[in-house]
Order: sequence, then C-alpha cells, then structure tokens
Amino acid sequence: MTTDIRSGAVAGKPREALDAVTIRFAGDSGDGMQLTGTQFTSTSAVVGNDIATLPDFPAEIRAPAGSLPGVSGFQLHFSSRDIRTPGDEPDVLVAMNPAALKVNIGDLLEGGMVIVDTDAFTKGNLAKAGYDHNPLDSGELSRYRVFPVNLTTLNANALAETTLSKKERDRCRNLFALGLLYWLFDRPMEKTVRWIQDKFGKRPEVADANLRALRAGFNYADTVELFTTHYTVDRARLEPGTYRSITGNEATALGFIAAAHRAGKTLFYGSYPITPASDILHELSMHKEFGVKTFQAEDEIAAMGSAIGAAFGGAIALTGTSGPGLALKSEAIGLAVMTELPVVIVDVQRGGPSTGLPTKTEQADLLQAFFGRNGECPVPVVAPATPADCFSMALEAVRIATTYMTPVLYLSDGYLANGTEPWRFPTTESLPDLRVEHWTRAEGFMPYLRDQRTLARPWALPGTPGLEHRIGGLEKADITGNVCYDPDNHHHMVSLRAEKVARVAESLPPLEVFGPPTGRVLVVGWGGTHGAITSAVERLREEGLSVSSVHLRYLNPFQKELGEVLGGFDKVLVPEINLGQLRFLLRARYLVDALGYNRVRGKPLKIHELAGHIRSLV
Amino acid sequence: MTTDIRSGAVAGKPREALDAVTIRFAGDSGDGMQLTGTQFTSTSAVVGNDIATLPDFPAEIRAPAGSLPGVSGFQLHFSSRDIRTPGDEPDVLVAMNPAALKVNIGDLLEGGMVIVDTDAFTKGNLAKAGYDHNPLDSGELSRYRVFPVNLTTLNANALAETTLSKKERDRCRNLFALGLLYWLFDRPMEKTVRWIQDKFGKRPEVADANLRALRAGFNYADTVELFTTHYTVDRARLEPGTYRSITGNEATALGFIAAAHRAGKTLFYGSYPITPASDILHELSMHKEFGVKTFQAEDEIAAMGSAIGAAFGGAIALTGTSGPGLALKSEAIGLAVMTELPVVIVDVQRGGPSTGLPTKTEQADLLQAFFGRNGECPVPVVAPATPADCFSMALEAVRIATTYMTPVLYLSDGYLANGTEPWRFPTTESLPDLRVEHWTRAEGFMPYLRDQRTLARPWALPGTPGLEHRIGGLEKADITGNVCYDPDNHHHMVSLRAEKVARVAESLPPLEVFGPPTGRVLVVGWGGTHGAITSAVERLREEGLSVSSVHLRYLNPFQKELGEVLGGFDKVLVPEINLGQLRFLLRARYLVDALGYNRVRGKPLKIHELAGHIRSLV
Amino acid sequence: MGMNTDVGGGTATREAPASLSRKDFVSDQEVRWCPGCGDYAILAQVQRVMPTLGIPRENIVFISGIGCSSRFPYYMNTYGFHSIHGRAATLATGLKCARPELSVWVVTGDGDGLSIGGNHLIHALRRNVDLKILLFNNRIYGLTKGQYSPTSEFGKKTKSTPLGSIDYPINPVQVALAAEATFVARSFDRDLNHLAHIVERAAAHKGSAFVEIYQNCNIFNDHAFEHFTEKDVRDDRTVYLEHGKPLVFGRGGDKGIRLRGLHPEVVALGDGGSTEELLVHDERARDASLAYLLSHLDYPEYPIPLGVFRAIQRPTLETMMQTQVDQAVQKGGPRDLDALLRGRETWTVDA
Amino acid sequence: MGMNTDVGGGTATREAPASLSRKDFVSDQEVRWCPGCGDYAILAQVQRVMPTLGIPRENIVFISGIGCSSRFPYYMNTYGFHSIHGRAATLATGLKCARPELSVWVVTGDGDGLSIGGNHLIHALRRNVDLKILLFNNRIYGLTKGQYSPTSEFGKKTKSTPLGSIDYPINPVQVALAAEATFVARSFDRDLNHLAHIVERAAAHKGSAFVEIYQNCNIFNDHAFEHFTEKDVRDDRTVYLEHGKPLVFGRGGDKGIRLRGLHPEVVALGDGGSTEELLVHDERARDASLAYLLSHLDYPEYPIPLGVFRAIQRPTLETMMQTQVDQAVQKGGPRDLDALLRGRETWTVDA
Ligand SMILES: Cc1ncc(C[n+]2csc(CCOP(=O)(O)OP(=O)(O)O)c2C)c(N)n1
Ligand SMILES: Cc1ncc(C[n+]2csc(CCOP(=O)(O)OP(=O)(O)O)c2C)c(N)n1
Ligand code: SF4
Ligand code: SF4
Ligand SMILES: [Mg+2]
Ligand SMILES: [Mg+2]
Repeated sequence: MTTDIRSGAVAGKPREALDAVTIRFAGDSGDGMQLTGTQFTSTSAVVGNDIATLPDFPAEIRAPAGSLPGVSGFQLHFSSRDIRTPGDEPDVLVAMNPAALKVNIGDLLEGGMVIVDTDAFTKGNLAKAGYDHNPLDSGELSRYRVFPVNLTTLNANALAETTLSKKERDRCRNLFALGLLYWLFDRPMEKTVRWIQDKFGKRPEVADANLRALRAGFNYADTVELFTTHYTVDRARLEPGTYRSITGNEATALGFIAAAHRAGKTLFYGSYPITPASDILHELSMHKEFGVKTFQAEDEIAAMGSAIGAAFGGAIALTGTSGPGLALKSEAIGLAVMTELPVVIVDVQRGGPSTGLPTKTEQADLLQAFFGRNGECPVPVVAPATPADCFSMALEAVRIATTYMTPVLYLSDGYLANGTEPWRFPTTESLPDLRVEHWTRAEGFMPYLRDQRTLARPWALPGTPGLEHRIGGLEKADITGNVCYDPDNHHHMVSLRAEKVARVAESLPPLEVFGPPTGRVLVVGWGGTHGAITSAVERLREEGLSVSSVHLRYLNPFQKELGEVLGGFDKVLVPEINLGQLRFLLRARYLVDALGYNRVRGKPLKIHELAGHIRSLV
Repeated sequence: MTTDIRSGAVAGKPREALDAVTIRFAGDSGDGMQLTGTQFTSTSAVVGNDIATLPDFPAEIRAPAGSLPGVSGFQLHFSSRDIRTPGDEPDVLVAMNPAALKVNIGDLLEGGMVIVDTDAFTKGNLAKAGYDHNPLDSGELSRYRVFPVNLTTLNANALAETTLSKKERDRCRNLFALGLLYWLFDRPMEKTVRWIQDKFGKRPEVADANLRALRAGFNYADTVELFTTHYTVDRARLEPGTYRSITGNEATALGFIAAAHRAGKTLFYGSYPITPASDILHELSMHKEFGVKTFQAEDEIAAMGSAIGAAFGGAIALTGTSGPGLALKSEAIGLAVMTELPVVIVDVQRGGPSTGLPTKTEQADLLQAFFGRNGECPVPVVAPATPADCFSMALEAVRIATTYMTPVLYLSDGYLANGTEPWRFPTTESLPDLRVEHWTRAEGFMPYLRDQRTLARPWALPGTPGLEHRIGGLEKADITGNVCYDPDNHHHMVSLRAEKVARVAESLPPLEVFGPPTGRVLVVGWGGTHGAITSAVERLREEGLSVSSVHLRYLNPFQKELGEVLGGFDKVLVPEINLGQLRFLLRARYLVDALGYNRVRGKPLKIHELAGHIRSLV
Repeated sequence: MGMNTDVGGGTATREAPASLSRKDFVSDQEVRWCPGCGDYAILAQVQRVMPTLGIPRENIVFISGIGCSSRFPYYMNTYGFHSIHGRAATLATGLKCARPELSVWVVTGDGDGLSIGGNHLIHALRRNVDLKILLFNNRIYGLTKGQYSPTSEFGKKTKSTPLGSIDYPINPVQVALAAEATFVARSFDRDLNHLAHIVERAAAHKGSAFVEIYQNCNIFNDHAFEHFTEKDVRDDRTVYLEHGKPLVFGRGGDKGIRLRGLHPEVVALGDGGSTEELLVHDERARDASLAYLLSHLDYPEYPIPLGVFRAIQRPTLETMMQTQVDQAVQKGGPRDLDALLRGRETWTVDA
Repeated sequence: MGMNTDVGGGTATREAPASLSRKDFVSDQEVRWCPGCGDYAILAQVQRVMPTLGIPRENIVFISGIGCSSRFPYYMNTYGFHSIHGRAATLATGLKCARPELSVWVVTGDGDGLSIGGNHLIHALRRNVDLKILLFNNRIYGLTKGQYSPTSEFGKKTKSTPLGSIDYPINPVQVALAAEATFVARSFDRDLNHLAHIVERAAAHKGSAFVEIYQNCNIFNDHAFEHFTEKDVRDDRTVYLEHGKPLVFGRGGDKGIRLRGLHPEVVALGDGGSTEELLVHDERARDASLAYLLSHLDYPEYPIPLGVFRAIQRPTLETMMQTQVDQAVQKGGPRDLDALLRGRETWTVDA
C-alpha cells in the first residue's frame, strides 16, 4: 500500500491503493466546481472513506469569466484513515481554465497530478489569466504530472446528439471531468446518476446530457491510455453508525434548533446578512416548522437588540454575525450583561481588521469577544473545534446562557462554516434536556435574587401576573434590581458578574489531553485549527516525540484542569490564525511562557508546516 | 504646626496653622454648591495654596428638592504642600440640608467638622432625606464636631433691607456659608467680591445682596463665638510661575486646539454628546476663532466616520465619547486602522458596563481600547495622569497619530474630566512643533509606501494633482494599496500594522520611576489614579518603606524601560478602578506576577486605604 | 396561539380584572424628573388610560432608550425595559415577534428616537410591528444637559451650538409618514384630555402607532411650545384633526383651511365663508399625501395640526411571522427533529 | 477660503484642464462586477459626465459603503474611499466640512444606504451637506448573494425569506423628501442619456443631491425593473418629470396625469383631452407635497416618475460652518493661543 500519489508515476500497475488523496477542483465561478466537488465527496462518503472538504469561494460575485478573481475552488480530502482536515496540499488539481491553473498550481504537491482542459487554454483566456505564453507548453509545469485533455471538445462530441444549445452542452463539462476522476479513483457512479435524475427530473433532456457527459468522461479515461494507473482508497475504519456530511454553518443552525427544541421553546434568530455567517440565517429561515422565527434586521445593532427583546420575552434568543458585526453589537451585548439575559451571539470569524478579507478564515476576534465592550463586562465564550462540533457547542452555548442567565459568545470561523466532515448525528433523545424553569411566584420575587449555585437571577417573563418589574442598563442594586448609585453596591455587582461567569467552570466537562498528560511540548489550540493541530501532533507522536495537545472549546472560563495541564510540559506552543490571542490570555492567566505559531494568511494552518515547527521545539 | 484639623478641638488658640484641609460643600442641586466650591478654590489658589477639586454631580438633572438623588457636592483640597488629589476624606462638611448630610456624612473624617443649616432640618426635608428623626438631636453625630447655624434665618435677616423676593434672598444662602468659611480659614474676600460684581453687574440689587450675604457670614463667624479657632493654611512651595486652574476636559480641549495650531491645521471635532465627555464638545465649539470645526453627529458611529473623512481631507481629526460610545465606534476605528489615517479618539471613561453609572469615574475601558475591534487591529493608547496632563497628552496623541499615520486612543476618565488642579500653563512657543509634511509629488507615489523609520504611509490629500488614489477597508497590497487577497500579503500587512504601533515606543520619553529604581514594592498605575498612588507611595517612603511607583501615560506601546523596571522589585502592585486590566496586560507581556488592588466604586482611590494595602505588602 | 405559549409565564391570556385603576399602574419608584417637567403630565395620562384598555397589567411592557423621557418605564407598574440609547424599537420588535400577545409600548425622545435611533424607528414603522411608540419631543437633549436635537430650531443656541445651530430640523410626523407608518398622530403635554384620547387611539390601533408628543423641558428649553400651547392662543394657533371633518380652528371656530391646488390656505369663516369648501380630513386615505401635506403646516403661517394624521390597516409583522410559522408547522407535520438531524443523505458504517 | 487652505494639497484651486476626457476618469483597476450588471452602465455615464463638469480631477472624491455598488470608487480615477457598510455619508460629511472646496460624491446601495445606513442618509440630507449621493437600487443584497433589501417587494422570496418577505418596502425618494433633501431625483440604468442628464443636474446642484438609480442585478434579482424599463413599454409605464411642464407620457404623448383633489388620475389625451388641466411639475416648490405625491405613483396604477422631483436652494452645512469659523476669526482677532491657554484667571507663584 502506498501512501503517496506521486508513486503512481511508477507505471504499469493498473490499480494502486492509497491511504488518502486530496483533490482540488478549480474553475470559473460558472463552471460548477462546488457541485463537482460535492458529488465526489458524497460518493466517497458512501464508499466509506473519511472525508473533509473546503470550498474556496471567489471574493467577487461573478468576476469576468476567465479572470483570476473569478476562480472558484473546492478541495476534498478522502481517506482510509481518520482524517481531520481537507488536506494541506492537493495531490490532484483539476483546472478548467488558465486562471484556475495559475491561482492554484502553487499549492500543488510536487509531483502531483494536474488535469487541464486544453480547449480552455485559448489566447483570450491566457491573457485574462495574465499569462503571456501557454504554461502547458513552456515547461514550467515539469515538476508536476500534467494530463492535458481536450475536455470541451470531447464533451461536446459526446453530447452531439442532444437537443441542447452549445452553451448548455458546455455547462456539462464539469460532469465529464467528474467522470474522469471517478474512473481514476475507482468510484461508483450510482450516487451521482441518481442525483442528476432527481435534480433535472423536470428537464429530461438536461438530465440525459449530464448523464452522458459523466459516462463519457468515465469511458474516455477507461479507453484512452491517458492515465496509466487508477487508484483505490479503502474504506476508513470509522466508528460504526449512520453518518451524514455537514458544514459548520449547517451544524450551527441545527444545533440551535435542537437546543430550542430540547428547551421546549421558540428559537428567535435576529441577524443581518454578512459573509460567512449568512448561511445560518438562510438555513434557519427554512425551518419554520420547528417554530423558528427569523428576523432580518436593519443592521447588527438592531439584530442584537431584537435578540435581547426576545430573550426578555422568554425565547431562546440568538443573533449571528461576523467580526465587523460583532463590533457593532458590542454596546448592546453590554446591555445583555447588565440585564443578565440569555442571548447567544454567534461570530463566524473572517479575515480582518475592518472589512479585511471577508471570504477568508481567521481567529482574530477572540480578544474582541473577551474585551470588546465598555466597562467590566464578562461573557462566557465557547468555540467549536470542527464543523460537526458546531452542533454540540450550540447546545452548550444555550445551556450556559439559560443556566447562568448570561449572554454567551460562540466563536466559529470561515473555515468551520464552509468546511464539511462526516457527522454521526445523534438521536433527539440522546441530546441533553435543556428545559428551564421560569419564576412564577409573586411571593418573594426580586428581579436580582441569586441562585446560590449558579448566581443566576430569575428569568421572570412578561405575562406572569405579579412579577411586573423593570430592568435596564444602569447599575442595579443587588437583589432588588433597582437603579443604584451606591459605590459599594457597584463594586459588589461588578465582582458578582465576574464571579458568575467564573462559576460556569463548575459545569464544564473535564479537559481532555490528546496524548500523555505530561511531556516535552504541549500544543494548545482552539477553534477551527483543531484538525491541523491534532493531525500534526499525532504525526509527531508516531515519530516517537513527546508532544501532546489540548484543544479548548471553552475559552471563558477555561476548564479547571488547564493550569495543571500547562504545568506538566516543558514548552507550551499556541498555534493560531492571529497574532497570538489565546497565547496572550494564557500568559496573563497562568504566567506560562507560551510560545506562538501564528500564520495570518486567511487559510487553515498546514499540518506539515506546523509539525515541522513543533519538531523544531522538541 | 498641626497637620490635622481634629486637633483644633483643643480650644483657646485663636489661629492655628494647618498643612492641608479638605472641605466638601453639599446641598441641593439648586443650592449653588459648585459655585461656592469654585470660589473657595480660586481664592485659595490666589493665596498660594496647592489645590485639587472634584465635583460630585447628581445623576438626575433636577431631582426633587431635598431628595437624596438631588444632592450635589463639591470637594476641595487645599494645602501648603504639594498635593495631588482632592483628598480622601473631608475634614469639613458643609451640609445645606438633611439629604446633603445623609449622603456625605459617612465620608467625613472622624472628628471632622460639620456645618449645617439648622433651618433646613424641617420635618419635610428630614422625611425627604429618609430620616424619621432629626440627626442633629439624636446623638448620632457625636463622632464629629457639629456646628449648627440657623443659616437661612441669619441670611434672610442680613438681606432684610434688600428689594429681593424671599426666594431670591434664599438663593444667597451659599454666599453666607462661604463667608463663614472664609473667616474659618482666614481667606481674603476680594476675589469673590470682584467676581460677584462682575457676574451680577447688570443686576446691582442682586450683586448687593450677594455681597451682603458673604460679608454677613464672615462677620457672623467673627462675632459669634461659634468657632473657637480659625485656621490658616500657608502658601505652598509650588514651582514658581503663573498658574491657572483647569479641569481635565478643558485641558483636553485646549490641548487639541494647541496641537492643531502647532500643526498649522484645522481641528475637526465630530462627536455625539455623552456624559462625561460632552464638555469637550461644548468647550471646543466656543473656540471657532481657532479654526475649530465642531460637528454634533447623529450618533457615535457618524462622529467617528466624520473624523475619518476629515482626516482623509487633512484635518487634525478628533472624536470624543465615553465607554458606550467607544463600543459603537469600534467598527469604524478598524477602518481607520486599515486605511492608516490619523484620528484621535478620546474616551472619557465612566462607570460600566452598559449605561452603568454615567456620572461616576472608572478605568474599565482599557482592554476595550486595546482589543475592542474585529481582527488584529492595534492602535496606540495614551492616558493622561492628571487634569492638567490632559493638555500634554493631547499634544502627544496628535504627534503619534500624524507621525505614524494611525488612529490613537486617548483614555481620560470622569475623575480627570471634572477635577481641577493648578496648571502652570505653557507658552505657545514652548510647545512642540507638530507640522506635518504631505506627499505632493506624483512621481513615485504609492498610497502604501512606508517611511523606513516610522512605517507610516504617505498622507496624500485630495486636491493634490496626480495623487488620485483609492483606499478602503479591504486588505491592502503592500506599497500599492490595491485590494489584495494574497495570503502572504495579508500576513505581512497584519504584522506590519502591529510593528508600526510597536515602533511608536522609539519616540517615547523614557519611563520615570518615582523613587528608587529597585526595591521591595513597585506600584504601577495609569490614568486618573496618579494622584492617589503617588501620594500613597510618598507617604510610605516617608515612613522609610521601600516603595516606588511608575505611572504609565503610554499604554500601547509601553515605554521600553518598563520590563526592566518591573524586574527591579520583589513585588508589583497595580491599583486600578477596574478588576485588573493593566495588571492583565503586564502579566501577559512581562510574565510578572503583578498583584491587583481593585476598587470599582465609581470613585477615586483613597490614599490612606491604598497606603495601608501597600504597607501590608512590604 | 401558535408557537409562543411555550414562553408565556403561564397565564398570559388572563382577562383584565375589571377593577384596575390608575393607581395600579403607579410603580414604587420615586419619579425623578425635574419639577415642572412636561413628562409628568404624559406619565399621568398614560397611567390614566392604561386601566381602560382591558389589558391585564402583566401583559403590558414599556421599553425605552436613554434620555429623561426614557426613564418612563420605571414609573409604570408594568413590565419595563430601560434599554440603551436609540435602540428601544429593536428590543420591542424582538419581544413582540417572540410574544405577539403582549402589549408593547416604546417611549423615546427626540434625540433617542430621531438622532441615534432614527433608523430603527423608521424600520419598525415600515414593518408595521404592533408597537405603540410615544416620542416625547422637547426639542433638546435633556439628560445630557442641553445640546440641540434633530428637532431643535435652526439657529438655536445651545451648549453645543453657542453660535447657533446650522442643522435644519427634522419633522417627526413627516418621517413617520415616509416610513408608511399605519398610525401617526401628534399631541402635547398641556391638553390632558387630548393626550389621553390620542394615547387611547394609539392603543386601539393594531399595528405600529407613532405619536409625537410636544413636551416642555423647563430646564433646558423652557417655553419651546408655549406660543401655541398656552390656553389663550391655542385655539388660534392649532387645529385639531378629526376624521371626516373639515379643518376648522380659531376661537369659536372662525377659521378654516382649504386647498388651492396643493397649497393650503387659511380662510376666515363666519363672515360669509362656509365650511363646504374646506379641506376635509381623511385619516384613512391609503396614500399619505394628505397627511404629508398637513404635516407641513406650521405656525405662524398656519395653525399647528394636532390629532391623528393617519390611521390605516395592514397586517402586522408579528402576525405574519406567526402565520408563516403556523403554516410551516401544519405543512411540515409534527416537528421531527430526528429527521432534521438526519438530513437528506446518509450512509452507514458497519461495526 | 478661510481655514481650510492649510489642509489642501497645495493646488486645490487649479482650474480643470479643458482637455479632460472620459478616459481620464477610468482607473487602472479591473472592473469586477458580474457581466451584465447594471452597475456598468452607471459607471460609464458618470465617467462620461465628469469631464464636462469643469472640476479638476484631483478635487473629486468618491466615497462608498459596502456592497457591489460600493466598489464604484475603485473604478474612478479620482480620489476614492471604499468605507464600511452604511457609513459613507458620515465620512463624506466630515470630509466636506474639512474641505468645502472638494466635490464629494457618495455611492451607496439599497441595503447600504437604506438598511444599515438609513439614518446617516437622512441626517446628511436634512443638513444639506453638499454631497452628491447616488443610490443604486437593485432591490436586493448583491454582495452577500441575494437576501432581500428594504426596497424588495412585499412577499419576495429570497435566500433569507424562503416563504416570502413580510416587510413592507421603503420608498427611497419618499424618505429623501421627508428628510427635506434639497435635490431629489430618480433615473435608471437603461436610459443612458437620461441618467447622464440627472447626474449632471445633481452635480450642478449646490447642496445635498439624492439620486435613486434603478439598477438591474442580473444575478440575484434579474428583470426587477424590466416591466417598465424595456424600450417597448417604457413610454407607457414611465413619466419623465420636467420642471414647469405638464405630466404627459405614453407613446406619442397620448396620456397625462391630473389631480382630483389630492388624487392623481391618468387621463387619455388626444381624443379631446387637453394638456391644460394636467398637473404641472414644479420641482422648485418650497413645500415638498407635490414631490411627495408624485413619489407615490407606481406601476400598474400609474406610470413611474423619473427625473427631478425636487430642486430647491438653501445654505449648505459646510458653508455655514465655514462662515461661523470665519466670523469668529474676524471677531476674535488674530488667534492668540497664549491668551487661550492663560484663560480668564491666573495667579503667580514667585520664586
Ligand atoms: C451610546 C450613547 N450615546 C450617548 C449617550 C448620552 N445620551 C443620553 S440621553 C441623550 C439624548 C437625550 O435626548 P432625548 O432623546 O431628546 O431625551 P430627553 O432627555 O430630551 O428626554 C444622550 C445623547 C448615551 N447614553 N449612550
Ligand atoms: C457591518 C457589516 N454588516 C454586514 C456586511 C455585509 N454586507 C456587505 S454588502 C451588504 C448589503 C449589500 O446590499 P446593497 O447595499 O443593496 O448593495 P448591492 O450589493 O446590492 O449593490 C451586506 C449586508 C458588512 N460588510 N458589514
Ligand atoms: S432636563 Fe428637561 S426633560 Fe429632563 S427631566 Fe428636567 S425638565 Fe424634564
Ligand atoms: S451580484 Fe448583482 S449587483 Fe452585484 S455585481 Fe453581480 S449583477 Fe451586479
Ligand atoms: Mg429631548
Ligand atoms: Mg442592492
């Protein structure tokens, strides 16, 4: 069994088994690359591979056809082993035009395969991609194995008999390419065949054309001696169970629907569209049958305000945004802190500062989540580690918010939001019971009474006779909740709000260390870098190095064990897609000389680069 | 020479010299306490005392007369020594009604003097103040020296011959009280006499009545054997020179006017009113003769936006607000960071979180200033240490902003804003030259070129032929400033913006240590706690203890010497009016186990409490 | 009642006890406006109207922003929320969407509602959220001690405009009409019965109701309205709008308003003039042109209109939102969370 | 020029070179809108008009928010600022106050300018800051890929409203009029000459100029306007407003609009109808009632009005601000910073 596709260059053997393959499909926004990638993914999932994917959307809506900014990519990692990321570097690049080649070739593994549609390498297209020559002829691709296919022509020929227009026929090019790859990686076509039949059921001639293109691609590869080898990737030894594939944004939406369901409550989502958070709004607005109410507000401040109002009314109240929107919400989040209402604020982080790189991922809102408000204004912060984990952390966010009567910040990121992984989805009854009790007795009611354990104040809802009361943003007297300017009361309340958030730690699961609990290097991560960090650490441990990792899904407060765990290692390394924000928090809190590994490139960390860096520390 | 007014209880001596006295005037909002205090202050300044004052405004505009929320206070510390705060605890309380007594008596030094207007202790007023008895009769004031004066009656009698209505006569009560105190502390009346004549010049009968009241109070004290002693407080050995008294907000306004003047530029101030920052707007809008343009925007976001626009146009651009407003500005501050434009953002901190305690002071926006924006978004942060220092730091803020082409955060607070101190104001020519050079050559112009030393980009102004260019919030390509999605460029620019702010340290004055550069305890402070900290440290050093302090006026970046200074002491204590924000920064940066002293009471720290705490550490 | 019973306190549909009185709406908090402030009169009228509405007290919520006016909720013995500057309408919208059965009131000021909060006001109105919005217009920033506001007169000298304001003021009624608010009215703090009547009308309206209330701030902007609110001049300088009635005003009804094209003219009645040619008020006109035209009338050229400018019916946001949910529930059948989690496509890994 | 020469780049008052051409206004940045987007046409017309204005290129600044439309400044070879979502008007106001001699343009979208930025728009207009504001109304959020906007039709299905929108749309012209904007106009991306003409008129106006431009987003909201913009129906379904002229439209001018009271009626001309009784447009009417009434006209009941609704004169904010400064300078004499620092009251401590 080989583990590297490059060895496929050794010809002769018709079928070769690989551990894992990373393919990147790239083409114009209009070329259907997302769709091609998704089909390959589903098929790979069904044959039992472990999978992880990452789309790379262009920043423009529809940049001019053939231009560099118009390139759309989809990367897919499938494997017979347990994998955690969409892969550092593609083994295979499918480039539908010169721009796609130019944008992506730099990422390809040396010796990797490039499949290009030579028909698209016209003078015009070359110029649009900024080439003054044809890279297919110049020898500059000699470090790769290039497979030139006159794909447009072949596809057009295959569809010659259909009634479709030329434009419509050309739109099927992507399925021709998919067929090629299905042959190359020995995948069954049934899933895609069914999908085409479903999708174009109403337009049989289009369905037919797509099916023809798919089969033509497959047959072409089978017939023509283009590829000397084809490859198999065995099924992975995943935990038994039923799986689906899910993106982080979908998992976030489903997690909050599930949380509201388990709380027996209406889910209210007030939001203002912003990349990469908008899909949560789209997803939730399709599930009104679960009693979900979605409200597209006039801006982020209004979205936050509406969520506070809904929380006051007793709903499971949620608002979602990305970095710039979180900045706008900050004043109103302070109001939720002062009024101690349970609102979850989702921030799907993207490249910053300012408008930054809206379609790229980053982890640079952590300190904003902690400190981006006036006054002493603490809120619990949680962060999912993988796309599917978004589901679990949504439930956790709601649990913390309603148990402790506090706003909670939920930090996702662009990578998690759009990345997919297989998810062994739970059954409803296995989910935690999130029912809450509202105060209803008039006797003894005080708006700022405290639960002794959680320090939560009562959640008393309008509509309850005898509990009429007023809350607001001015400092509150302890217990009565009346406006209060007393100096000692203020100190007390400021401390109490801090203590309440600190107490959340009592309810958290113990911190799990990946690897031995003491050793040479501890790698500490949070958020969407989980896959890269864990894979790197695993790789190094396989090399026999003393490296462990912890991945923090609870950022404020930290789990109680963290201090001790940090103390068990000679060195602590904190890889982040920012300039060292978690590192900063750890240093201040634990006075540990944590080192940073920081790559702020709008992209996930690369396993092998990170592993190399850790290796240098051991 | 006695140093404590309590010893005045030893009778007999007609005149006793004191080092320092703290008086608090307290009465209804309508009783003219601010005015009385200001007069006493000016007179004390003129006789050569060092002074420091602090008003304590009621939270309500005009709460019902006689009510507790309606009490307005003014505290004044005057001394023959160098003083730095308005005093921990008043030695003398002047209480014009029962509410004023109730609100303030707890702060009085044991054995201190209470002068009350017995006429105001009516049933109705006692009830409004929540007394069910008369505290003057109950013995509860036995720990103080109470001087009951039927002030309203005495004043009315003195004005019997005037043509004023009863209401108008009663309005002169405060001057009767002032007269009393002028006798008690042996102050000349000329200044106040002149002031009355000036102020009521157009209404001679009112001027006359006020003068009569003042003199009547003085004569009453002189004649009646009410006070057994009167006190003198010698002139202080201040640095020779000409002084004026100034509040922090005034000094801030003047500082920015001076900065713009020294830059040869228009000062543009875009702001939205908010306590306690509004007075800066009021002050600046009165100085249009200096070319100041003030713009009351529709909200804080608009204010920030307008300042960015003005900076783009080449003005010295300023916006000012308090905590909740800073939260609102955060997204737009990020835009100024990305576009690298010089805008100064003034935050006059108040009690938080949320609306909090708008009229009270606090230091809890430091971490918001550092981190309250999406993405990696660094800005320099400066903070004046005393009311007069607001002037100097305004010049510094402008210098840093224009030299480094960056927004700068200037953190004042409610205590500095309204507190006064004597200011040996500078002459114009002694002020730094703040002229800037704008790029004007078309050749070689690139919007994101860098000055090698400061890393500043060129400030190229609209109206300059040949420099037409576009900037914005999307990530910029290095040098050209074009929109750029390149991963490595992003990492480079994120790092470069951080480095630029770090470089500001090169231009900062060396850090001064108050006391020996090494020792047992180092006290580190910032902002408006300067007076309290320095006084406490001085007191302890006089006791022979090994205590030094540093007061940080530059928070981001820190001065270069800080790390070494911290290392020279066994213990580091950080007193703050928050839960430990500077402490947090120091711990993270220097891994020093800094301890906190945190009192979040909406009030300045008390010297003796702080001193006690430090003593316990030594 | 659809999906929202789950969030109710249990008895949200209880009938109003017949015995509620004004006193039941007075909270235990000391009122802290300046003596003489117009806010007192408004509070008194709202407290007077509340018990007549037949709404259980616990179903009433007052939400405000920040400003003197925004302290209002503390004084009402109902549920209340003193939020942050300018954002009251956003909280109210969220609450009303989550709990359509509540009676939600917004109290705001000319700064709170038209400066920092102008956008939220417009969007709440255009969405026709069933909120009752009372905007206390004192043409000044009271709480921050006297800066000019968006309704302050051009040239006004205030703390922030010592040389006079150079902003043209905004007309709140006009803004509400441009947002296509379904109910728009104006009253003032000196005619208590009129004020009570307008508050009642607003309460009775199903949909966004916007009421501008001229309110005297005797500390920072005293006498702002007295040129037309004082009893002796009021009849001549104001005109009370009444649906279906001609626009008559003046002592003894001696003046009226008629249209010349689109130009309103004041005409003397009595001496020959009949009310027949006068402009007849139609608050129910679908198109707001008449209301808009009336909103321009201003003293001294015209009398100042008071009353209901517009009152039309349209489905409200929270009702439509609830309907979409109810229909989805009906159509989607019982909510099957397991099906949702499973999604469209699954595969199984065997042990 | 008062206080602002100090901030000029030195030669801000240079005359426009007579030779400027359209090409001079084309920047070196590749235009990245979707092929077929209406934004291209608008860009082309603005680039065509610019050289005719007699303004030196370096004195022109384009400021935008965020949205597809807001990429506009990158393509103009002038000074430009692509700011943040909804806030362009605030930057433009600050810039214009600091530098009154510049020609400042704002480009915004229906989401940028009316959703998140609605309040800033209104306040810039009411203050009459001399800005030229072009609002590209495509009735959709383009950049974020297809959510509904404040101008989207009621019931519209979009990504965020799969069951249809339940918000009533806002009318941009109406909002601008309610803000008492001094210049309000409407054009669209398919009549290039009209668009160029309106842009010219806006440029010529001294004061805030608001121009709504219907713009087709062929990706997320294709055909939104074609029911009246397509050549074959345009004459019958739109009416071009011209000052002092009766409202005539239809192929060959066969229809007109007259008023019945406040109710507009479409009348057939030709067969007996004369233009005499028709409504005559008056863009200079001080009171915006006519403009407001026209802003309500909508297809299919009426033709959609295009052109200038309102154009009146009023002093601008930045001029008045400059005047206050200049007068204070004159009155206060030479600026004596030392006197300011000294203040009113000093005392001296001797050595
Ligand atoms: C974000 C924010 N900005 C500014 C303020 C300060 N502030 C409080 S109330 C107010 C304006 C009050 O005016 P108005 O709304 O007219 O109410 P009034 O006091 O006149 O009733 C301002 C500017 C604040 N509390 N929060
Ligand atoms: C604070 C903030 N919120 C949200 C966004 C996301 N966003 C960018 S453009 C836009 C709306 C675009 O619509 P419109 O203004 O109509 O412009 P168009 O793209 O249609 O031209 C939104 C919601 C953002 N960039 N910033
Ligand atoms: S300041 Fe004005 S508005 Fe505020 S309470 Fe006093 S009188 Fe009323
Ligand atoms: S998405 Fe629409 S508005 Fe945006 S560039 Fe494409 S066509 Fe134009
Ligand atoms: Mg007001
Ligand atoms: Mg749009």
